[in-house]
Amino acid sequence: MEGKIVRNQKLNDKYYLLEIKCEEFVREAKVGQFVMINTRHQDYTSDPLLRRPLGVADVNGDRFTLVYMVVGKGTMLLSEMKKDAVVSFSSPQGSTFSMVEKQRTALLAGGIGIAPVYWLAKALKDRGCVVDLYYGGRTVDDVVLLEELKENTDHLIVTTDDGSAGIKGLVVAPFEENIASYDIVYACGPKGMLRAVSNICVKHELPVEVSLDERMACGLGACLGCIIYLKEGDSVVQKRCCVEGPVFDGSKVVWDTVCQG
Amino acid sequence: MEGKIVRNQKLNDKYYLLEIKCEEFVREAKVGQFVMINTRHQDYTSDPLLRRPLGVADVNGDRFTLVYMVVGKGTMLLSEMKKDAVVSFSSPQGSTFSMVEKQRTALLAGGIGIAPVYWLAKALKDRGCVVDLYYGGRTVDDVVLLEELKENTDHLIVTTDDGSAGIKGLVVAPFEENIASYDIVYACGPKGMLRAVSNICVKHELPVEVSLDERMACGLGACLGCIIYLKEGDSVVQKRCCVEGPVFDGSKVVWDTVCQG
Amino acid sequence: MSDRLKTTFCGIEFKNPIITASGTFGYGLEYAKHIDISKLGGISVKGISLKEAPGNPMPRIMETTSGMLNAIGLQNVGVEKFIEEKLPVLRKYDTKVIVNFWGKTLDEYVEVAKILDEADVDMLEMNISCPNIKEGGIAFGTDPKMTFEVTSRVKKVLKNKPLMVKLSPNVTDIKVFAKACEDAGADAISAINTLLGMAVNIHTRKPYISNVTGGLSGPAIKPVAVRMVHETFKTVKIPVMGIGGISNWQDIVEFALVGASAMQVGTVNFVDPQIPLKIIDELESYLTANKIDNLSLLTGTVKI
Amino acid sequence: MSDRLKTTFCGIEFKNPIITASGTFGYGLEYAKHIDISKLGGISVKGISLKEAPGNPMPRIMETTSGMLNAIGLQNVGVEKFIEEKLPVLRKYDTKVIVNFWGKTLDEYVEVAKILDEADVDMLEMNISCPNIKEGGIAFGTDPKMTFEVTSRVKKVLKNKPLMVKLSPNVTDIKVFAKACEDAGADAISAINTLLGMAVNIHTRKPYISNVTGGLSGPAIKPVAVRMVHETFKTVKIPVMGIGGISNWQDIVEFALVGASAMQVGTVNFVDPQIPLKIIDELESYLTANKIDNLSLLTGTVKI
Ligand SMILES: Cc1cc2nc3c(=O)[nH]c(=O)nc-3n(C[C@H](O)[C@H](O)[C@H](O)COP(=O)(O)OP(=O)(O)OC[C@H]3O[C@@H](n4cnc5c(N)ncnc54)[C@H](O)[C@@H]3O)c2cc1C
Ligand SMILES: Cc1cc2nc3c(=O)[nH]c(=O)nc-3n(C[C@H](O)[C@H](O)[C@H](O)COP(=O)(O)OP(=O)(O)OC[C@H]3O[C@@H](n4cnc5c(N)ncnc54)[C@H](O)[C@@H]3O)c2cc1C
Ligand SMILES: Cc1cc2nc3c(=O)[nH]c(=O)nc-3n(C[C@H](O)[C@H](O)[C@H](O)COP(=O)(O)O)c2cc1C
Ligand SMILES: Cc1cc2nc3c(=O)[nH]c(=O)nc-3n(C[C@H](O)[C@H](O)[C@H](O)COP(=O)(O)O)c2cc1C
Ligand code: FES
Ligand code: FES
Repeated sequence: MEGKIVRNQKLNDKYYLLEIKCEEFVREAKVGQFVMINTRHQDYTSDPLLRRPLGVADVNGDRFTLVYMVVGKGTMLLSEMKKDAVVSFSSPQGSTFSMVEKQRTALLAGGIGIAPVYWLAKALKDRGCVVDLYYGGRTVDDVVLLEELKENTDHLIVTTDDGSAGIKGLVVAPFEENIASYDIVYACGPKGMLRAVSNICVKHELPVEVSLDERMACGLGACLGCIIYLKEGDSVVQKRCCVEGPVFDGSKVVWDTVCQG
Repeated sequence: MEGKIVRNQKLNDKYYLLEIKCEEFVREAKVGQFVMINTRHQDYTSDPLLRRPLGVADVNGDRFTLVYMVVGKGTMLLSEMKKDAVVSFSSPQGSTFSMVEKQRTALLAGGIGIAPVYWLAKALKDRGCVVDLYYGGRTVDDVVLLEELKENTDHLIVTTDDGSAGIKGLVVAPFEENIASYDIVYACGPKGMLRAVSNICVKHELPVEVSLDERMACGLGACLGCIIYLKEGDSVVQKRCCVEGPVFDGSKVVWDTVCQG
Repeated sequence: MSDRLKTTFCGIEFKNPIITASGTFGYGLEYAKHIDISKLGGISVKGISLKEAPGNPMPRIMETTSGMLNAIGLQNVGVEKFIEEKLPVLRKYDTKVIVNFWGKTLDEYVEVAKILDEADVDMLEMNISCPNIKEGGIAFGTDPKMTFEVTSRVKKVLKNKPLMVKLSPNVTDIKVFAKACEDAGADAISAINTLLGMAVNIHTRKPYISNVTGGLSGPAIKPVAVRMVHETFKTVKIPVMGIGGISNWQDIVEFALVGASAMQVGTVNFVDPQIPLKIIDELESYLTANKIDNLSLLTGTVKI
Repeated sequence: MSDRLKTTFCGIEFKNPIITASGTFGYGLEYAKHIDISKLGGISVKGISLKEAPGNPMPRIMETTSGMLNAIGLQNVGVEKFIEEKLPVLRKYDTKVIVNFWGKTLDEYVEVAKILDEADVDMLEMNISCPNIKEGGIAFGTDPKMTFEVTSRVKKVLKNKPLMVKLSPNVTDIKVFAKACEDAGADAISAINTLLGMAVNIHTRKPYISNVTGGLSGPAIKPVAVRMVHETFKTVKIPVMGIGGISNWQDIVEFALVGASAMQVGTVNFVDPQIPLKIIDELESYLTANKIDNLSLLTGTVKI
């Protein structure tokens, strides 16, 4: 698919918000899915080579939004793209968050994990849910779009490792305090955080859905580069993060096998 | 060195004119020299890898001009560069055309060979020379900047292979007819043309300087990738196109050893 | 579509010589919702073994400059499940099916080959060159005697299907291996598999790939592949399928010139699944514009 | 500049471990007007032979994806002229001089080594891995017996200078060659030279390089180089100089982690002559920021 860039807005030194116009994509996209985006400005160059996976952070009319952190070549190139430039990308890929209605939901986002959670918050609000968002980052620079998030949640609890915004500490702490208030939990962020959240939810017998990051080559299930191991009954089965994921039942993930960093 | 792009003007579907502001470069540049220019928009990508050699087509105040034909990755990338972008490049490299005064000069350019010849024409005019320019191309698209050239020459004779501009035929033909009128000959263009011009000049005992193209990696004399063979007395010696060239005495080049295409 | 791309390879008629490379196109079906796979000349499926194989631990892939490393470790569903579950669906598409296969032992190679020989597939591609598994694979592909032995043993049990052997680039002299295959009765050679490489994360100080080393593929390796395909072509009389870094129609022509009769497109399927189809269209246009009746007329015609 | 980059390699003190690679830096002097070559740890000069050598016919180079092919064919001024004309000028700069050398025969290798042993140079680098000349070079580097023989014969005549042997990546198992060098008494190993590659112009249908094949270098080959440096490091006790696709300080750290004690920067000198100096500065900053007292503390510390 292809689309025109509506805006590529710098949120701060690390984060960007990219809005792309593409009706076809928006029609197919579901909450929790991601896109494989071509970050090269010219198709006749080969470095970087592969497309990059980015979570769909929102859709609006015929536009969809990505929120990304600049970490390497691909995201650096993305950040240099200008309004009106045409980018190419896959159709929406992967599994989706469960769309419950009128439930009390806790959403946890760590750092750039906010991307798919942003849309999730909006979608759950639309379905009459109570939406509490626990949003943690290292510093004040790692918690973005706070105004918009406030509008789309019932409670927004921000934490930072250094206390430069919100509560000082890890994001799971305030969540655990309120855990009795929820019917279901959703999380996206660093794997250590997802593991902790999942363990807490299992202990409290709460359903928990996590969105996992894995390096991806194809993003469509062919290369087997993105395996996540899940418990299924007594055995462990292999799932592809790009097809059966990125959203998994957090209680089933075999955390010891999940790549670090 | 680095400079800001003043303009990157499309002359037609194949040719572009690039003007770059860089006083340091202009101060050093001499007629006939070339620049190794980085065509990548981002230094953190590696495709294309090497810088590209382009002849200096003019200097004006603190600016210098390149004229280039889009043939591959590097020149394609160059053509996408925007005004005000900063490009990096080497200092002016290579040998220079002989700056004669008050002589009757014939300049021959084939296709993109016009680049260094453009500045040469101006420089010779400034030195009181009579400057006749024979300028050939395949079609009308391959002869550019005719207005400007007319101003800087005494006679401008245009030829095209298909007759779509000027005289139909090869550029050496009208030159040979007038050969008696000249004291010295300069040429830049396809190797077949340079060989023909050199042979004619040798026959008529006219001095001839040719500017040769060779694939270049370093452009500064280190890699030995750009060898041109010259007759020196009874023996054949190796010269580097990037240091001892690109301008050579056409009567000395061992044409059979010069790469084709 | 004219006949300019029609290709006969080992007696099999491909509508065009563009085949998707093993391991980069799953079982074909993964791509069926993204492109019309019936337009492909053929599909070489992910390497199949006797029993289902779990592959290597994660992480398995990493991008490198103009290429990528992978150490999938030949994860696959096993030959039985492949034939029962994947093949019938894949067979609904109008494209040739090449089954890439491997074994941990000589006997396993023979066993899988025997089963596939009776299955509804067009051709076998024997992988003796996977750098990512400890047993089998690479060992058979880096010792000419073992290459000869596994090829002749497998060839002996095949009654119906042509056998193509896929060579490793991680050898001093690929010609020796090509000759060993031909001498052992192979019907064709495919080359190359991936180059053995490694990359380290300087922050964690750990290799990016859990297997430590992985196979390097993509545009970065094309010059090595072109050289090896040419060496192979000059050494043997059986046809050669060229693989390695192909990303556009110009690359297909380049591989044809140095001696490939058909080509596999690998890593760039990940870059954009449309690429093989784009290559087919543009190749057809090139041949038409240059009045070349069939791509095979270019095979091996490089001027040296 | 602190001592964080000071490197002792074969008993020689380099102010930093960044050395420009043979064939990519001429005789050093070509770059002297573009950068301050005194800032370099050392310079490995273009491969020197007994007699002046004319090199291969043109064309000799071609860019490929994130790399380049070259078949210069070891053109050089010969050892005598090198010592008389180039060395005295180069010696005016405060940097170590490594002389890369080669021969067509065993005797020529010994002869050149003998002469260089008496010259004002710091170290010898024996090239047994040039893929671009028919006689000598590669033959010595792809047969372990010949590697052993040429190394021990040369080592025997050297009285003053350490001997580093430069290995070819075009072999099935570089460990065998590393071991042969060590057993023969080599003081160090440098790896890798270029990968043998080929590229064809589809319009003229001729190879881009007159020699047909050429050596592939540049960022494209880095994963292969990293793997081979690591294999070499694990095999021998003598120090390893890492080469292949290095283009920034991160690459230097990566090579250190897998076992290189010093590194050569090659093709990217063409991309921008400033790169080696930039690497030195940024490497120093990295070590300072991470409180690593000396780069050598990282050597071979990859976590596997
Ligand atoms: C399903 C999914 C959704 C994601 N959503 C987002 C998002 O919404 N916003 C965002 O900023 N990031 C997201 N990421 C992470 C993002 O894909 C990487 O940050 C990005 O690929 C880095 O590319 P680069 O070229 O800038 O970095 P480089 O480090 O140069 O990339 C080199 C290689 O490593 C891979 N890689 C590097 N970091 C990661 C990572 N964290 N996860 C997976 N692969 C990685 C790249 O894809 C590439 O193949 C997502 C990842 C996945 C798998
Ligand atoms: C001294 C000198 C002066 C030149 N001046 C001009 C000029 O003023 N205007 C202009 O348009 N062109 C000029 N050229 C040719 C120009 O360098 C090439 O057209 C350009 O390098 C092509 O790069 P590319 O990436 O677009 O093409 P690609 O084909 O993608 O390039 C691939 C490789 O081949 C080399 N290459 C391709 N064509 C040529 C060629 N004709 N000569 C040398 N190397 C080539 C490239 O440098 C590169 O390394 C000059 C060449 C030389 C040596
Ligand atoms: C992720 C991945 C998985 C692969 N799996 C296999 C395999 O199962 N069997 C095989 O013979 N080759 C396998 N290969 C090698 C490719 O088929 C091909 O030979 C190689 O990638 C070079 O081609 P390319 O540069 O076009 O990718 C794999 C390659 C990749 C990138
Ligand atoms: C143009 C060129 C010439 C070379 N000449 C030599 C040489 O004379 N002797 C040698 O040992 N290596 C030679 N090499 C190989 C380099 O020293 C180096 O081993 C190789 O290029 C890999 O490093 P890189 O990827 O950083 O370039 C040459 C490489 C290039 C590109
Ligand atoms: S990224 Fe290829 S299977 Fe998931
Ligand atoms: S381009 Fe390197 S010597 Fe001329």
